[in-house]
Amino acid sequence: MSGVPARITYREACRQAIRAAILADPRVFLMGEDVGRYGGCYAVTKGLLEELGEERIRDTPLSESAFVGAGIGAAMAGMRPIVEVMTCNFSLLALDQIVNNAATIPHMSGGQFAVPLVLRMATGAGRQLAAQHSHSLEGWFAHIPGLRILAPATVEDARHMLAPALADPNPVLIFEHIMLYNMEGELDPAVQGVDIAKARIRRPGRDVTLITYGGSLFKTLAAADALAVEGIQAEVIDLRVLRPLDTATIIESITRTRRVVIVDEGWRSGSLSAEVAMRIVEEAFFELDAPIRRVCSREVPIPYAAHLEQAALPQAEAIAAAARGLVRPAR
Amino acid sequence: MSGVPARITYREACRQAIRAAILADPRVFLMGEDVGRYGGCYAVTKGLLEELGEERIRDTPLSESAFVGAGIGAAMAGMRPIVEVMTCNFSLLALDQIVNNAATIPHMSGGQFAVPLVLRMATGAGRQLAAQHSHSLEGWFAHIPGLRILAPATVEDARHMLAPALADPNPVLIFEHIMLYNMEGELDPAVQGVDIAKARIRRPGRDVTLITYGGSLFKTLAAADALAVEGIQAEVIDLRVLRPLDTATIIESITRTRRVVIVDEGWRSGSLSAEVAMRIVEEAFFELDAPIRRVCSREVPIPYAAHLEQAALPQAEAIAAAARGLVRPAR
Amino acid sequence: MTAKVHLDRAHGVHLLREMLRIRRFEEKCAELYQAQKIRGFLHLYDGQEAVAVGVMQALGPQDAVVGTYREHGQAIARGIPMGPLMAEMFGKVEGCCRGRGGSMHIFDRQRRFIGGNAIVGAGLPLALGLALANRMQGRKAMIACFFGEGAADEGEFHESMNLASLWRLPVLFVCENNLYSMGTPVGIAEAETAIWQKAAAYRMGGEAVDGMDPVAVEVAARRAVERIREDGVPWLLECRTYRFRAHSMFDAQLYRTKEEVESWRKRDPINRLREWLEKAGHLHPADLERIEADVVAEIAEAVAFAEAGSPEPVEELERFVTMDEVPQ
Amino acid sequence: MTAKVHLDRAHGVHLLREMLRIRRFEEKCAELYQAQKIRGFLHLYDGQEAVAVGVMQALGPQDAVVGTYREHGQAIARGIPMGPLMAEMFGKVEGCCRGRGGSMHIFDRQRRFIGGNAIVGAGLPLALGLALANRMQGRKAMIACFFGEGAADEGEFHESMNLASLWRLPVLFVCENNLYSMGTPVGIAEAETAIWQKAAAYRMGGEAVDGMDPVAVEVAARRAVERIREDGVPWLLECRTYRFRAHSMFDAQLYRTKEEVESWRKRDPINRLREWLEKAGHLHPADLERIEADVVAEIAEAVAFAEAGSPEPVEELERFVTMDEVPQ
Ligand SMILES: Cc1ncc(C[n+]2csc(CCOP(=O)(O)OP(=O)(O)O)c2C)c(N)n1
Ligand SMILES: Cc1ncc(C[n+]2csc(CCOP(=O)(O)OP(=O)(O)O)c2C)c(N)n1
Ligand SMILES: [Mg+2]
Ligand SMILES: [Mg+2]
Repeated sequence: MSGVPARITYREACRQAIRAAILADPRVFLMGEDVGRYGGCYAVTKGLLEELGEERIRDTPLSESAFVGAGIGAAMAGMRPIVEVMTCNFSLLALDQIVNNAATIPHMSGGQFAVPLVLRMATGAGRQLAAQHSHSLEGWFAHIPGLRILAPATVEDARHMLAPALADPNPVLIFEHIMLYNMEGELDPAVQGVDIAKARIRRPGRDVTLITYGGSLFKTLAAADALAVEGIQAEVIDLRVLRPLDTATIIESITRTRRVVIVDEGWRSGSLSAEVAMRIVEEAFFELDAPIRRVCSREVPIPYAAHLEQAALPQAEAIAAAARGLVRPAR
Repeated sequence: MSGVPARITYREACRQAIRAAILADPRVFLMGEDVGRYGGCYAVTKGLLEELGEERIRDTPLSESAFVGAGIGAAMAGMRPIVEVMTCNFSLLALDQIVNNAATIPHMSGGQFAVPLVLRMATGAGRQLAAQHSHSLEGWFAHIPGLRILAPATVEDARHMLAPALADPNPVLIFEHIMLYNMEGELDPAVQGVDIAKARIRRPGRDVTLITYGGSLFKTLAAADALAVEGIQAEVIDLRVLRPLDTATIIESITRTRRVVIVDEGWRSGSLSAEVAMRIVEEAFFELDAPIRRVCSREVPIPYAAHLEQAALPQAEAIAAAARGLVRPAR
Repeated sequence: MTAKVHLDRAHGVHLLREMLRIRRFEEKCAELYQAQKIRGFLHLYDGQEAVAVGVMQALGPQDAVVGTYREHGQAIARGIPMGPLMAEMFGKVEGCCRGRGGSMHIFDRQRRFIGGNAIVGAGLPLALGLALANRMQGRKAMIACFFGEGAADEGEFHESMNLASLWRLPVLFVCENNLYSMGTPVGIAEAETAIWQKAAAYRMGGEAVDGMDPVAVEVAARRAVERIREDGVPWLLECRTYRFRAHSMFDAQLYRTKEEVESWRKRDPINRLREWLEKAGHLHPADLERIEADVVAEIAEAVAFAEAGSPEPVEELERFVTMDEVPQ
Repeated sequence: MTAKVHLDRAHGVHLLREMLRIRRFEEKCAELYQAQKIRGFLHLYDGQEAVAVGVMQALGPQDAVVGTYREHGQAIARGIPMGPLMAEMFGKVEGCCRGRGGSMHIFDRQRRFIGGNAIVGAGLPLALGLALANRMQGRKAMIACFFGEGAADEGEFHESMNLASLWRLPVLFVCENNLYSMGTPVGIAEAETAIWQKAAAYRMGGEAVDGMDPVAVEVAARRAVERIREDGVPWLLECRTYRFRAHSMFDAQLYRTKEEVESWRKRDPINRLREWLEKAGHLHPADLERIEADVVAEIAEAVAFAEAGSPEPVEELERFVTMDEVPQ
């Protein structure tokens, strides 16, 4: 590995992570729909079947419940499966296995069994795939005890979150936003790993905290850039881990900025943004100088038409406007 | 119908509601697992098959996805199905149909089709049924646009919410808490219907607002009784409708009491309580004199052992303690 | 061609024209996708035209159709006009779903086309309910429910087949077995690759038919529909077919050889029917030219309609999330 | 009794004793439920003992078992000691799952008993994964996966059967067809009521066997296990049986007649085997008395163990929600 930072896509980072994990540990294998011959719905696993063979790269039938359940069973019996559910939209068909088996068996069995399973899935909207293919369910899954939920937003996280996820004795769900796969970023060879416990401040600031994760990170950073031009220094937090939430990093930031906007591609009502807000209210209510604001998806099935789809999603402008409204209230 | 208030169980109220709905409208029928010959998992539908026949009371195979989907199709084609998913624990197997079909088709088809479907299910813990049979998912479902979510807590609501739910052109999910079926209450014959839009103040008070719904209502009322003895007048709001939330009733109460505790049997993180809190922060932040508190389920798969199960659930004492802490803070 | 049916000139030409309408329409779609007029996922029906066209001959206006996400062919054969179809893919409010559904979510209430569904297998339970409603309301209509062979892997297939048979629901299940679900060959996904044979597990009748032959499909569909109308029991019709193009516009087709595709192209349902009609003296070069010209004109008109359409106002984004009333 | 097996005295008595252990254990459970020592849902295996006992004879310690929520019989036959089993139902920390799972969630890592599962059908996918792990790790073991005939309605049954056959996973699928799922007769829930015949839809082998006869079950299970071990392919064994008691403790049994139950009681697997052993001169009244006394003593000890147990400290409520390490 050369010492020069490489510029690679998020897709390539995901691919490298899977390949490295399988080469490093004979217990690791990948299974899912079209991960092999097709090369992955978003081309993440292209070439892996040819290199690693059918035992380790397994094309499954369209049987989400069965192969997710099989992943759980294999994990209980000593393997370290990476199960790909093509997109989170189809994870609804496997929800019983995830919620009623993966998330309960360790506790319910009195600690006799662990479920060291990694479930990867694509999430989010932005490609005009319409209502049934544009869900953002990561925040919804974050409600379930027993699961760890990751949302890698950078190339570095895409490359390095998988290893600690596989090392975790618990089921870990990794949500990859579909708009990130083509994104390029630097991969610093000096960084050999990342944690899957902490949020990260992606941009420091003192006037307002913008909290987000996943596909919305770059919109939020763009909003922070726009605000900076106006003299407002926004701090941007990338949650990275949606369950368990790293409340400490959030609270620390809020006690400095005293203002917060939460950005979340989930539908507004009952989105993760509400939970983040409630944590702040519970732990730092008296530190706040203004109400908490959030910028979420509109409460609609995401439409196909581009202009409607974009109108339904959080945008940099709305994020900047919300922050501006807190820092320089009109009244 | 006599003019004297009848004392009946919640179970009987549910039964009367179904029976009346089927007798009133030839488009209405009930289908689900063991609703017929068995008489219903919680004996709600006992005797209905004999009275109403196999066309209107349909025992289904254990095929949650198929019969929920069939309900959606039948609703689109002019029927008014009541589909019983025995308990919300099994609704995970039908989630794809609920989220990807029922909730999207009206919007996605540009308004060509409505889905006037009612889905009933039992919810909640308290009977030592352990992790896979004790979920409280109503708050989770309340995240989905396109659905209306009801949580009847009283005999009156159990009796009268079904008719407006069937009249609603949209999919309505009714969650009946398992600990309520045996509860008795008065049914006032003068009341011929209820709305499915508004929250209700079940007990007025001026010092603190306690917000809850479903199975937790009576624990919350008990907490209010205990607080009254100490001279604290708690107002108790029964949300009744979890989606769309009746924020107005909440905000109106909060502007009077300036303090609020939210009680929710869902797991704390990402529960409906967070959304209710965030609505208050968004709309009435400057009316609050204290942080918002919530009393939720502990974040564990609900255990079988009675003492552990009870420790995992919201209890009147904890509710009262939270309210007390707000009204008479220790510091 | 199947001998059983009396294939007169008018009907033969009708079948050919219908298939050509689909083929040319989709060729235009592919072009418009390259031009970025159409976006999102676009799944072409190229090669499978005989299935939709054959099956639709057996249905009446009272019947309903449940489609897949590869449903342009199903929609056109069902009679949905090309204008609103194309406008839908352009994301215009004149589209049959106001531009909200796009290629994968075609609905047409008037023609009882109950979606376009982008979740594999999710249309099957809907078909049950539509059929049940017909029966309970005393309507003699039936439902044709299309799905790919990949959908037969899903639990919903099993649950739906069982319930349909058990409750004797008038559904014609049409499995379009094109040998692949995305890049996965049927033999990699199913232990029993003869889909129609799965019907036995539900005491349902079924058969397989050459899905590259519109007449064979029509004959089988008519036979099935007759049986369904008489006995009120469902039927599983497996149509063995092939898609000539990629799964969607994002598919490098690494999973099959060019030779395989070429060998199937020799069975192109349009060419086969055309040749047969020509040999039988039913089709002269001038006829074909005229048909092609008609189709080109129809498509041009549809594209013009779509181009001239307007975006739905953003203010209407939340309209129909919940309905104010049930459309009649 | 089946003629094929050489049923010597020792083995016959062993089978009888195992069935009696289950029967008496559950009679005590019912009693303790009335006394409110056991709570929640309690599903008794009464009548079905021959199935679990017969199947377990064919398994070795390296194999694993996936159970249902009606799994006391499966657990006892697999060798889980009664003490921790009873303590589990008492909700005591000495229970095999620390009292957290109760009757429906028996797990025993040491004996490879992988649950007790209260979601109908949800154990089948787990069995696939357990079998896959064995294969990938080069272990020659197999999985016996129990489920009721009601589970065959679920989509997961279909998906699991297909995947097991497709991937040649060493799983013995044991369907306990007791004719009812709760109060729904199999004919009301399934178009094809001969469950084993569904195997053909997956090119899997299968057969039906008299589930009221432990020897017949054992013979069939041994044959299946041999085949699975040799060919590494799954097998579906349908055991035709009956539960004598209610579905759970909350069931008025409105859906069947007393006469039906009585007629099945005549085929009680325990009585039948006992009579056969007696006739064959293998069992004398004194033998039976001794066995019964042993069983009573074993159960009394288990109850005492459970009574003496302690509740798990509430402070441990959140322990194992997430694990700190993977148990080895
Ligand atoms: C439940 C579900 N899983 C996965 C997908 C992704 N997907 C879209 S099309 C497709 C292949 C379906 O194959 P088949 O049913 O044979 O239909 P075909 O595309 O061949 O017409 C897959 C896997 C999906 N849309 N829904
Ligand atoms: C997915 C699911 N649906 C419904 C139930 C409720 N339920 C519990 S047991 C049962 C009957 C199952 O019947 P069968 O599989 O034949 O097993 P048996 O009880 O006869 O042993 C039902 C419907 C459940 N536990 N899980
Ligand atoms: Mg296909
Ligand atoms: Mg049964």
